[in-house]
Amino acid sequence: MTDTAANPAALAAKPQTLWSTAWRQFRRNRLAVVCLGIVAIYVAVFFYAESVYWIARIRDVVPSYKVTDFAGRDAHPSAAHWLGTDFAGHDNVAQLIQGVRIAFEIAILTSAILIPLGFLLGALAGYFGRWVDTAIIWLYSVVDSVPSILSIISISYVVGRGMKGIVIGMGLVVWVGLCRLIRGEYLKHKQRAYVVAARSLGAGHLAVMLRHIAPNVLHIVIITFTLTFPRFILTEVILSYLGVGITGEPSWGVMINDAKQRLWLGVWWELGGATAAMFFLVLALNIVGDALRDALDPKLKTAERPAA
Amino acid sequence: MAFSIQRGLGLLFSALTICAAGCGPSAAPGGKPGEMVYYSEGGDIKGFDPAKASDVDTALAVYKVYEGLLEYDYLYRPYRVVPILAESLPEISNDGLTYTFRIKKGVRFQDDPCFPGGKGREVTADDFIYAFKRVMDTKNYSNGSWVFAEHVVGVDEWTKASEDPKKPTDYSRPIPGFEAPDRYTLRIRLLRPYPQLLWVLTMQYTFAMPREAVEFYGDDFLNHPVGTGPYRLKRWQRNYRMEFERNPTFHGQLYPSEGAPGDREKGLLADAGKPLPFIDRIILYNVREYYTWWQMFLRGQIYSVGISKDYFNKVINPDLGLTSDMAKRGIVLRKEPQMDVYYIGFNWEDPVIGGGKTPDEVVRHRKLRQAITCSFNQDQIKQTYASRMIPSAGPITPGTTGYDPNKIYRWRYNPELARKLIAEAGYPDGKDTRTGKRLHLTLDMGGAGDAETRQLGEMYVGFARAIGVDITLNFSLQPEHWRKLEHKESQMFSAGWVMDYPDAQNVLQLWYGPNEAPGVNHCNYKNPEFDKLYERILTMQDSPERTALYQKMADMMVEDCPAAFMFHRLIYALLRDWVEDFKPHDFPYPNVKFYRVRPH
Amino acid sequence: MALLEVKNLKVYFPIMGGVIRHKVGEVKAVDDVSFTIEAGETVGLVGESGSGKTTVGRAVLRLLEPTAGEIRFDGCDITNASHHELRPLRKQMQMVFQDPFGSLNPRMTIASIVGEALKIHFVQMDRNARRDRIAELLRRVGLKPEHMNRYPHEFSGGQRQRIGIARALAVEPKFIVCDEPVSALDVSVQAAIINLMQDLQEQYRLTYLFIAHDLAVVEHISDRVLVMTQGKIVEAASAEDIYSRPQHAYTQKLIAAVPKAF
Amino acid sequence: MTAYIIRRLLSVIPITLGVLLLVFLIYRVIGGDPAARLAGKNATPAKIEQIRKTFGYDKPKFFGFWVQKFFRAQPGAGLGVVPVSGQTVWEFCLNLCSFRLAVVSASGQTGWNFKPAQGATRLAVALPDFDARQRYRMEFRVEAPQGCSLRVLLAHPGAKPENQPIILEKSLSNNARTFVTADIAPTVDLDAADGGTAQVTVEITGGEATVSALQVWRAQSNPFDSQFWQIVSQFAQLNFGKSLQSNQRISRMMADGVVPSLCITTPIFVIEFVVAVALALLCAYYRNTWLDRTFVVISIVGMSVSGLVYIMLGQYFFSFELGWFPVWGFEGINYVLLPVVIGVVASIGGSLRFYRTIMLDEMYQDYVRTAFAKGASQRQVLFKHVLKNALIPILTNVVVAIPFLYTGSLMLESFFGIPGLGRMTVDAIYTGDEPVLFAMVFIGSVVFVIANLITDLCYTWADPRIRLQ
Repeated sequence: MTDTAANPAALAAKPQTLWSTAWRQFRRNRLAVVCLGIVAIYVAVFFYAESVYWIARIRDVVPSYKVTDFAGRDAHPSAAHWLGTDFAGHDNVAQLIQGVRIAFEIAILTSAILIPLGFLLGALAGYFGRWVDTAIIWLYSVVDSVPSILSIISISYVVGRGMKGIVIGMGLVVWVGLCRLIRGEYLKHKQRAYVVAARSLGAGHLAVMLRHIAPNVLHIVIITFTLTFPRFILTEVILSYLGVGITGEPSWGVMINDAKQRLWLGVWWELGGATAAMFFLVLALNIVGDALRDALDPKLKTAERPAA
Repeated sequence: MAFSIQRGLGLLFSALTICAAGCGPSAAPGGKPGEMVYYSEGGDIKGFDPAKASDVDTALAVYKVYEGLLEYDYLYRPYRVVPILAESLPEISNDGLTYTFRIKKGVRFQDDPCFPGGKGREVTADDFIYAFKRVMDTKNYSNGSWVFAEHVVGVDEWTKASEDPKKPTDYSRPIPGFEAPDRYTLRIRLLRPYPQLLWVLTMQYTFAMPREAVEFYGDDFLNHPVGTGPYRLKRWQRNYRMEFERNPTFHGQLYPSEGAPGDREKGLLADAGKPLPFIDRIILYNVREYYTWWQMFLRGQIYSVGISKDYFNKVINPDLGLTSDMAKRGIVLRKEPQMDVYYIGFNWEDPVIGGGKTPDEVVRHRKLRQAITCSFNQDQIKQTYASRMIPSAGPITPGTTGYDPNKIYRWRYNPELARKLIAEAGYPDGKDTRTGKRLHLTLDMGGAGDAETRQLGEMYVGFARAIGVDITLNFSLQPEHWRKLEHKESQMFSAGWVMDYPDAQNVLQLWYGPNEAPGVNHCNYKNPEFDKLYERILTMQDSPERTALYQKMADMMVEDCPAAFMFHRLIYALLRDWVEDFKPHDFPYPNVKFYRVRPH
Repeated sequence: MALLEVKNLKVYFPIMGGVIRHKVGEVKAVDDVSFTIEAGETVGLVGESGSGKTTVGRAVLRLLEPTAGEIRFDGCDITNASHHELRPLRKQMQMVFQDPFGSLNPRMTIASIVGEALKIHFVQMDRNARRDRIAELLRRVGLKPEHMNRYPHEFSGGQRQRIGIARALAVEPKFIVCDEPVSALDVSVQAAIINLMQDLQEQYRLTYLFIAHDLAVVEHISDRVLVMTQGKIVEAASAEDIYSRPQHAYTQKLIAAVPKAF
Repeated sequence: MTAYIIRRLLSVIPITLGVLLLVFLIYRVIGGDPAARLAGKNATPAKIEQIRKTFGYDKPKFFGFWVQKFFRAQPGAGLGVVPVSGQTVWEFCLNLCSFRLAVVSASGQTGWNFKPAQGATRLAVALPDFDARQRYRMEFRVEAPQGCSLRVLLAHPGAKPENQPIILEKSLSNNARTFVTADIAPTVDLDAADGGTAQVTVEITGGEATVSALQVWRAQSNPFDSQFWQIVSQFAQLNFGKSLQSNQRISRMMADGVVPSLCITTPIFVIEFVVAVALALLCAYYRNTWLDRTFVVISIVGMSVSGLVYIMLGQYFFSFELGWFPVWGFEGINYVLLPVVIGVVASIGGSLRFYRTIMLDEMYQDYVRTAFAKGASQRQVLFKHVLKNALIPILTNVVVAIPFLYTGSLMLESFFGIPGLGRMTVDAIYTGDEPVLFAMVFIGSVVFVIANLITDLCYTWADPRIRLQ
């Protein structure tokens, strides 16, 4: 009649976390694993591009991707330049690689704004309820009501063009989705007995919110990051087209914008290269994000609407 | 290249827009048989109020409907004015202070509901005075008040009186400088000689306007043009399409019978003496994307287009002629130098590259500016931009007196000299001798979103980096770029100036001290000697002496280097070959009426 | 003196409605309840679900705001005590929860779940001392100390309930509210847990408020039983009395519902 | 139920006000006022001031007792006037928090810096249209060496020159920057007519001094007479002002743009909806087969390409290369076809994936299992149960997409020359036409809020399961 010895199999193995369970679930999706590999390659490229940038910066020299060669400009693809060169003789492949850097920087910096913001506000709203909830719901309804591309543009118009504008603009707009999800989760978890237990132990609100509930909703942050990453990339293209995009550094949006005029000359590789570089990353992230969601929290599926 | 271009009118536009100005008519799809229809690109316009027509697109629209006393001769070169609503050129008093115009009799405004019975009324001298007053009325915040301000007797007092926000402006209050002794006589009295007055009177701000229309339409006046011109507005889908048709009550004008040498050989005088306009209908599309515009041109939906540098090699052969592929399509090439100048301005008040406070600073900063100027490779830009420019040797633009095509810019690209100068300025290899840090400068380019502007900016960065200077580029939309310049916030900025009239005074005012920001002197350049000379030429009539002074002033500026002069544009544009009587013009606003379209 | 005195406790939940979401009515979850618990005693609180017994349990620990009434613990009035004032009291009153699956944070190891209380209430305790204490507690509730780095989902229901008990014990409380601690468990496991709780009560001289929805469970462990329905206590008597001489019709119904075989 | 509907209707008000506040914050408070742009290039400060007055840009932003007053600085001999360039973040915050929420002065500067001259620093400030009955306040910063003394004098046209009342007199104790506030209250002989130009003189003796960030304010009696409330009342009357770029009334521009926008977006909306739901049903029917997986992959692939690339390639191949469609314009049905096709292709991936998820969610609900258990056929279940129940999330998605109908497709319209609202917005972005952007953002948001309202109301009507608390 005793249960102490029960479940020996589970206890015999080494401690397993939810993450390892999720990983096992994830591994079953072969396509997702392949895509994760693609993402890993991009991450490697990102670090490479970042090192190229920083080494040049520390040495105080012009980075190789920015060295102009007017004699060899607008070249067609060749062994030396797989995707040809641009107006100033920069190698397009090198530009694409730097584009990876810019894309990751945008994603990381934007997430650095939106995740704390969305998480904190969502947690506050869900946990405290009442007027805090009402105020935060009001705030995100207001932000959400403004067509997102317009508000991003409006903010970057005010903040200033370039990376800063894009990052702040997107960060201050995109948090709503995360906030809504986190709020829902907090509402749910607030009712759970473990929260009451923690309270009864005398844990303060902040400790309950951050130490107890937060780890339980952290996976949402990861899923959101993976699934909004593509959105950042696609938005950057539109912002570049509208003139509020990156300047001074090669980004994919800028490349597409530049390449469009030369399409007519049969120069398809510039547009094609940038589109492909972007496509594979976005595709891989989409699939990985889906698989992550399936592995970590299948119920989240309907929470996100397609962006109109 | 849509970097900021300043115009006396205060406007900015892209180079591509300019080459559309007055080009490419055709008999076209959709036109009735025998009807000549002109399809072209037209931009966003600010409405049909001549007092507010401060940009090229609006001016192009307004000139189709409204007319002034004078206009530029279509064929004759160098430019001269000919009367249009005036009977003849004015009588000018000996002291150059009184101009008397006789106004053509029998000219009627187009028929419009604002007139009693809907019939257009005859134009009188009062219509001009009314229009002048509208421009000077602060409540209209017209951008054209500079054309009379400080020049005409009593104008400034009138403007001041119109400032009172509580009372509507009193249009019955006379301006002593504008008199109408009778219905057909207009007298303008000046405070001091104003040699540019005749040029200025070709501008839209001075066009005759019926007071009835302004009062009848009120706020909506800008949508109901009522003018005397060759066309009237038929249909206007804002933001998309504008359609003009021949004005049946047009007072009539004849095609000029005298031209510049060579015009007859080109067949430009074949229509001499025939009544204008030739084209029955004008349809303007507001195409925003150059890429789209180009496709439409090739498919025959629009009849003229500028050439992007990206397309240059495909369209233009190495001898700078049209490729055979293009020629076969019935396309002709237009190649015209523009009366403009592009420069990179240095803010004179900047602590690093400005004029400097101590005598030592003055010398060092000047050397630094000169070094940067020397590092800019004009030939490289020319090559990258497919020869679409003439390297500039100073502020004076082609087509104006004082311009010397053979002059060589003192700070023409010279890396050795640049390195030497920058070392003398205290930055050997771009590093500050005092701190050992690399010199960082910022360059405001304007033109956010425009690929060519961005690419040009990146070229500048590359050039400066070759002598060790780091330049950070700032791109901003035009209004923002302006704001920065007006507040003296720029360190270096890219700018251009398109001439308002063919007189170098117009461009030299950009460096006249009292014009400092928020005025047009965005470099905030101050040189008492230069200012003195400028004040002298202001009242001088055209003479070799004045031309010599222009050149002297230009040299003075090149030496002081408040701006790095880069280039004058050379427009390469394509035109369908069924356009006849086409002659490039620097002030092409009313020129559609001279074009003829061959049926095809 | 009684360890816990509850006088005229009322917990009402407002019903919001109308256009501006004002209070249009209230649910009387606990309506005028009074009872006392002596030190070392086990009091059973029985009632069907929705009768307000869990609310009473939580209100007593001030995990819910009482609408009216008075709660005295160990002589002091805690009805309106602030969060700060409650803190030392939390050390003395603890709770064991009904749902062994929900009451343990799935993202925390057993060590941190049990150690949480130690961190809060024994601030001066260092890492190693805390680990020893956790190991000791786990041993005490019948678990192996080497399991302390595992996550709750690796344990069975009964084991989890033991973890929950260990957590409650960690602060060395005087009084534990057991909110249906065994109702989610298999019958065989139930007995083991109840035995454990009785052992612990003896060992640590604990006082229990034992909440359950059927009398069978309460019978074993309780000294006295309170019967609750619709927010009111309808009968309070010793465990035997309730069984042998149920007064209230509702109590009789409850007794009838107890499976005879048990 | 009725109470819920009314409450839901009322909730539109705070959200709308919030949107207005947000947009106002972005465009007015941070972005500054467009008076200088309206005045054009040859603008005199007086002209700018006049425009600011006309448009109410001189009023406080939200609330305040002071209105910023235009002045002309007339430095004494040897004194240079330098406009302060920009404002620091700190100054901005200061201005936002203080009572006087008007920030930008005559030509956009926060004030003026006056560089020192030898001996006495005398700075004359002319206040045009001085109203003797009003109270004024002048504020500036002084940097002066120890032992300097400062005097502020007022000369009014009505007063005799020798009778200059001293408004303020103080000695400056240290070299630090000191803020000086001088209240110019009505004094003895100021009964002269208003409209004259008064002159305030700042005199610093005893050393070289710098006067900076000089600003002048005029008292206003109603503190709510502010820019924000002005906008609220204007927008409430559907008056959105005029475009800076085209001088047209914005309400009229919007009215012009709605129809072309709808011509593009409605077909996209309808086709995309029908096709996506049909394909999603297909996927649900053949769930977990190669067909389903293919569609899923295709939809993710479709989502992963930038919309801009679809447009560029589509326009290039189908209009230019193949000549199947006109390149640009809005003349007839054939002009709309290609944009619609591209619009559908670009957005169908996301919708398909979303609808499929919803359908599959429903497929695994208990009632579906019950239906299967009862022996209902796959098809019956799909159409009778799943589609019916999935309708609610689908409905939400559809209704929420309604504002997209209004704002149009920015990219599509500007590439294909559809004179709709999307193109208008893009143009406004390019030209920095703030009033148009302001109005577009606001209207777009209001439409969204209303769409959301409709969704919620539809919920209560369509789904009896939803409890109305």
